[in-house]
Amino acid sequence: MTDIFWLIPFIPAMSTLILAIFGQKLPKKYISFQACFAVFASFIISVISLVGLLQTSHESYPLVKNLFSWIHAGSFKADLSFQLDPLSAVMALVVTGVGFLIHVYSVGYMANDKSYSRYFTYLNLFTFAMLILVMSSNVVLMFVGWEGVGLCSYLLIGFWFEKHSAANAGKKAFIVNRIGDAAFIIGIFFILIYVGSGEFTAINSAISGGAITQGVATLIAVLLFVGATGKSAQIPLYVWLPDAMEGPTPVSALIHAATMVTAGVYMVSRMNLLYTLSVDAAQVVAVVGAVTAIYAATMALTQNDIKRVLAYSTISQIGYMFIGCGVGAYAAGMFHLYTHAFFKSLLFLAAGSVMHALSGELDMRKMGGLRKYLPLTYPTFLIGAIAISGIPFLSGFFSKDAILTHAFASGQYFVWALGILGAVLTAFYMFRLIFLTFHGKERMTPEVKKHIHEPPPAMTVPLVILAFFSIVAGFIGLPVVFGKNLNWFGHFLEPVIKKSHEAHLTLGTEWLLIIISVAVALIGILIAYIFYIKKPQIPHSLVARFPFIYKLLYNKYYVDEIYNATFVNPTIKGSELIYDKFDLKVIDGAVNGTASSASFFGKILSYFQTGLIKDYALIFLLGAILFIAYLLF
Amino acid sequence: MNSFSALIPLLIIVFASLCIMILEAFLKKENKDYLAYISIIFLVVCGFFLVRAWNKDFSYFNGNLFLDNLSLFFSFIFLITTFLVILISMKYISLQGVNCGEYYSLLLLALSGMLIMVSSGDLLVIFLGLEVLSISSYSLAGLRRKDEKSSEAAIKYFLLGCFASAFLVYGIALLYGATYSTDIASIINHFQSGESLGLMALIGLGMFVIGFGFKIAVVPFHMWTPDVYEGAPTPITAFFSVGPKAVGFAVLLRVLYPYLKNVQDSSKAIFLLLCIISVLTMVVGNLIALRQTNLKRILAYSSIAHAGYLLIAILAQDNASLVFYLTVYIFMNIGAFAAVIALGKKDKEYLELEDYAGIGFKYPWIGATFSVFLLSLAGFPPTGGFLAKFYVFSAAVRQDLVPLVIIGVLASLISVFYYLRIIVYMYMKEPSYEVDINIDNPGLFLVLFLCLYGVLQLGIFPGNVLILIKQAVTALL
Amino acid sequence: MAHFLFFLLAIVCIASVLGMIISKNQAYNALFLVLAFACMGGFFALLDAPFIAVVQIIIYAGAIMILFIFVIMMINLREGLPPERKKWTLYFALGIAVVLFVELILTMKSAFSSLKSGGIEKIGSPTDIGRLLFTEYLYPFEITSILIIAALVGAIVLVKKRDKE
Amino acid sequence: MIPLSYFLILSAVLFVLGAVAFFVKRDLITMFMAVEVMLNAANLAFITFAKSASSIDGQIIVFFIVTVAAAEAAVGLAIILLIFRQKKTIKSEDINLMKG
Repeated sequence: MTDIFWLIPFIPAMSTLILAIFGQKLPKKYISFQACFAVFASFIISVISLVGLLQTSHESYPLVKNLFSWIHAGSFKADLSFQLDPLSAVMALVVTGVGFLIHVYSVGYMANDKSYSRYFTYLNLFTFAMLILVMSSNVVLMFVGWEGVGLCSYLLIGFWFEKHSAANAGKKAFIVNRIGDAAFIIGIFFILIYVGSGEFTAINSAISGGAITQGVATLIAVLLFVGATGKSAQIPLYVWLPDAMEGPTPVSALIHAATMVTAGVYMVSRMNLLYTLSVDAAQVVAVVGAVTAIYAATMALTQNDIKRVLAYSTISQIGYMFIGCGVGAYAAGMFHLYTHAFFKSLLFLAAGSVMHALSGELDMRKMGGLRKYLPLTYPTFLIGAIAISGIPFLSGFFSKDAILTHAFASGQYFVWALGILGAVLTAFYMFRLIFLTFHGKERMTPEVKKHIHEPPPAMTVPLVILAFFSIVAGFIGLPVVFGKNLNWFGHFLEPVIKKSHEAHLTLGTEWLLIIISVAVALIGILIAYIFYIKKPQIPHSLVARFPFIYKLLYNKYYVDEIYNATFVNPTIKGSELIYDKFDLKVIDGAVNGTASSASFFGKILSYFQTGLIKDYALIFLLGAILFIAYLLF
Repeated sequence: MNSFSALIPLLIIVFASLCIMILEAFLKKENKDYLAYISIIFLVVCGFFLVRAWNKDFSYFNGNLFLDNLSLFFSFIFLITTFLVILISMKYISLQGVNCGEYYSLLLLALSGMLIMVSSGDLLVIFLGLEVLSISSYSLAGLRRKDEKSSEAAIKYFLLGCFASAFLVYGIALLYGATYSTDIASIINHFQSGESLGLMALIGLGMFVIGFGFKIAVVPFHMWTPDVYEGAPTPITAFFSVGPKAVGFAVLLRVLYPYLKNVQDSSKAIFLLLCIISVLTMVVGNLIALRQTNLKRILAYSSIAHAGYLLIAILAQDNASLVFYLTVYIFMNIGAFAAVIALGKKDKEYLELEDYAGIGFKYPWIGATFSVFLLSLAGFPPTGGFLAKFYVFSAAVRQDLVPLVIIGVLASLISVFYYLRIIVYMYMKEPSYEVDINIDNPGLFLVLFLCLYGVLQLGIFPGNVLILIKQAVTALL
Repeated sequence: MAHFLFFLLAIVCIASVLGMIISKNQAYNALFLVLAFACMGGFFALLDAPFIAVVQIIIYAGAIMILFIFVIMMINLREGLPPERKKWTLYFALGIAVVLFVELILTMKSAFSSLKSGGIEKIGSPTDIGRLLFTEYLYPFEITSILIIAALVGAIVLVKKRDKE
Repeated sequence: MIPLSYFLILSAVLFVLGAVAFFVKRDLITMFMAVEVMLNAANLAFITFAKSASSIDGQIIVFFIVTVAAAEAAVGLAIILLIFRQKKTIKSEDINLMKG
């Protein structure tokens, strides 16, 4: 029953091929059917495989299906082979399950787009690449998927390439990813030297057999992690993700919530033995994760574009996953990946239906009071927001709590503190988003207001399903405080993820930690409530009391003014400063600067290409003279 | 085994070239396509003999000519190259006014030069083969006689080529002076025995490498490349970018592999020099390519950069990866040039980046295949280009050439910028003017598909080809 | 005597190459070169290679250079082209020349002592060369036939007048 | 007997002069002549080494090189003629349509 799992990636591949060749001529209905069905079929096979996997004994993990021998170079060989084990099963389920819902949603969202078939071709191709990434049994094939999703993200983000910004965003995503990939492939080369094989089983046995020293492990792990920072949008390679919001919203949901960005977390979990061996690399992962989590959260505070808030929030949440991996709680990291896939894609899709309702408006300052117009979108959005904020007993609560508890238990108090601080910010910016969008005064233009409508069922049904999972998905991984052995998810992953730090905490401490994290989430929501629901009644008195501050900011919009007037504290100032000065100038500048300086050197070098035979001969002669001189001396 | 069979492939090709010249006089202008068909038939026959000779180790002329598996493999990919080039030329020569039978004749003569070069271990024979190839190439570059750029390409290629040849000959002279032999094996033996005159032999080898460095276009002996590539007729450019380069590497492989492997101490200097050249080639080629707007020039600089990656394979002393890279390179580069040629009509070629705006939608097949070739050149999985780079780099890492690999990876990262730029133009720019092309070009589309097939086959199922290559490189052990 | 002949020929040879560099008239250049190649034939004769010496004079001086002179006359440029006038180029060229020369001499210095000049007489007679050409060097000899075809075809294709033109 | 090293030194001189002439001269024909000088330098070296080796292999190689030079001359002069017909000049600095 389980040996058909290798079909999981291939069904979308076939579908891609058909759409790519015949797509232009096929009717839209058929295209949507085929594209969705392909992913759905993969999903069904994933479920079947999962069931089959549960029935096989742990000793036979991972199940490997070797299709054919791909690379043979000297002693080293890599096959086109797939493997099924708990980790890849979870990933396959998330990718196909959430992917399927997003496909369905896209049918409604893209209904009027002129490049309908192209869109679904890319979408299927992306699913294929992602499935290759998560199911490959060796690191080389994984790299193929790794590059493949990068390429697809370029195609999808730049989908509306008529928009200049979209085309640029696509390019940026591709190139930034490619930078990470360069480090990744060098890491792979090192694996190949020291292990002699790219198979994950071989890598793991090499590590447990002691064939790899700690120094080598650190080198490889850090190189691979640089690749992961590119794919998973962590500091310093996160810059592509916010811009990537130029793509169609379902694409953002697919790429930036459920699949591609989680590839890094998957990779680190897949290589968990390596990161366990190298304490330094794990520390790097944890710190980068924590810093990114908090940094991106502060970014999210000041954004007014609904999708950008979600984008920064994604970066921040993936930071949490890396915290989990870095402190050795790979299962918790994966758990957060799994729950995050639901609620974040829910949030993106809901944001998409808000956009859809408002004729493409993304600016929260031009929204407000939408809850009565969008009776279905509002509750689902709210569920997503509650889930991400970590309110019990929604999915996000369990997973985030698992990560933070493990961080605390492993003695990484600093990381834990950052995580907690991030949690306050998360709750705050999510509810700021909710309040600005769905509550308060209606700030839409009358034009827009006239057209507000709930989207078609193709879009709302996925929302409801995702909302359902955002609520219940967490119950498969309950923390110890609710009883022993309830962490089914953790147990399931145990064969792949070797014993991590058990939380050696007393029940009381655990309770305390849970209460703290719930409390901070509530505080965050409360602050948001005060600022965005309560404040509108007293803005003027505030202005009167702080005329200086008011003057300072009077140029801004109504809501923004209050926002700033009440929140002029180091966080906001700092975050704006970081965004303007650091994010836009330094990091973007670094990326662009590399490109332009490369181009500058190119210009200088092409100056030598004068077109005169004489000069060419001169350079030849000089080269030859230096060549001979070197040989002589 | 000493047998006349060793000479047959070469004879067939030379005979074909003569036949075509004679037929050219008798054929009417509108029937000139037959010349292409005839050349292809001869190529197929020659291919047949090459395949028959596999594993037989034929040799002739006292071993001056031998067909070991390596020469057979190289000969075969040169046949494929010529075959593809003839196919892309058929429409081109009538559209661009180079319509003459001598075109094919010269192409086949160039091919015979390459066959001579790969199937001998004697420097004199290799030099003569090189001159056959070069002299045909000089004339081929100038075949668009009405086009000033074409003759400019010819004269630049010619003068600098002769200049480089002089260095090559002087190098051979020094090697001869030090070892009293022109046979590679005995020269290497001499190096190994560490006799006197080591310095002269070393410089001789150095000048030999310089001469071939010109052919394979490595920095700083690359200056001719972009101009010649731009000016030559485009199918010939495609030929130049793969044929002479591949054959240059084949010869360097025969000379440098045993040298680097067997001569421990004195080879250090050449090794380091080649490292420097490789780095320079990758960096300079890719950086200048960023600034180009002419497709042929972009591909020219890209081919310079690829010579750098190929040098890494030589330095890593991993012959299989070098041969594999060359095989893939032939398909992806000819494919890319075929796509460039596809964009042309009567007396007009579209070669500027601007011309490519929106091509991806207007001519989906050209756009799609071109994109695949570019991605392959950039080293993207699952294309052959990725696998080839992967082999080369992993072999280099095994040889502890990590800095070289890092530079190589970064250089190919830079290369993504300009390859991607073409794709961006094809798919993400609105055309500002009408580009209308002659679409009736079956040979060219056949080449596009063959190359696409080659690139994907070599990227996804390289197994069989690799087995052949492994058998081929055992000839060097 | 031999020494005298050598130095005479060497001086003439170098002088005529220098003349080629300095003179601005292509026809003179070609004649200088003929002279240099004739001297070269003399060196070959001094080195016990009488046949090659004759070949050198007949083919180089007699055929190749005549080809040059033909082309020069066909082109028939009114004004000659002096060599590069720019100062820095000349200094540069001089520098390059010195460096390259020093390099080559250093390279060959090791060989100077081991060169054995007492060769066998009668070496390089037409018979010997002919015999070797058709036995050991048969393959290269055949290749030259291909080479000449290539040159022939190439030259004709490039310059023949078309009906239309 | 004349020491063979004299011939080698002369060969080096000629090679260098040829290389420099190629770089200094400004018309295509003379540049090509410079290459011929370089080839002749190599020939001289070959003959000298042949003499030292007491074998005539080196002489035969020269024979081939002379053939190559002739073939190059044929094609090269054809190309130069072609250029002259198009541009009415054989100045090397007028040949720079393509650069960069």
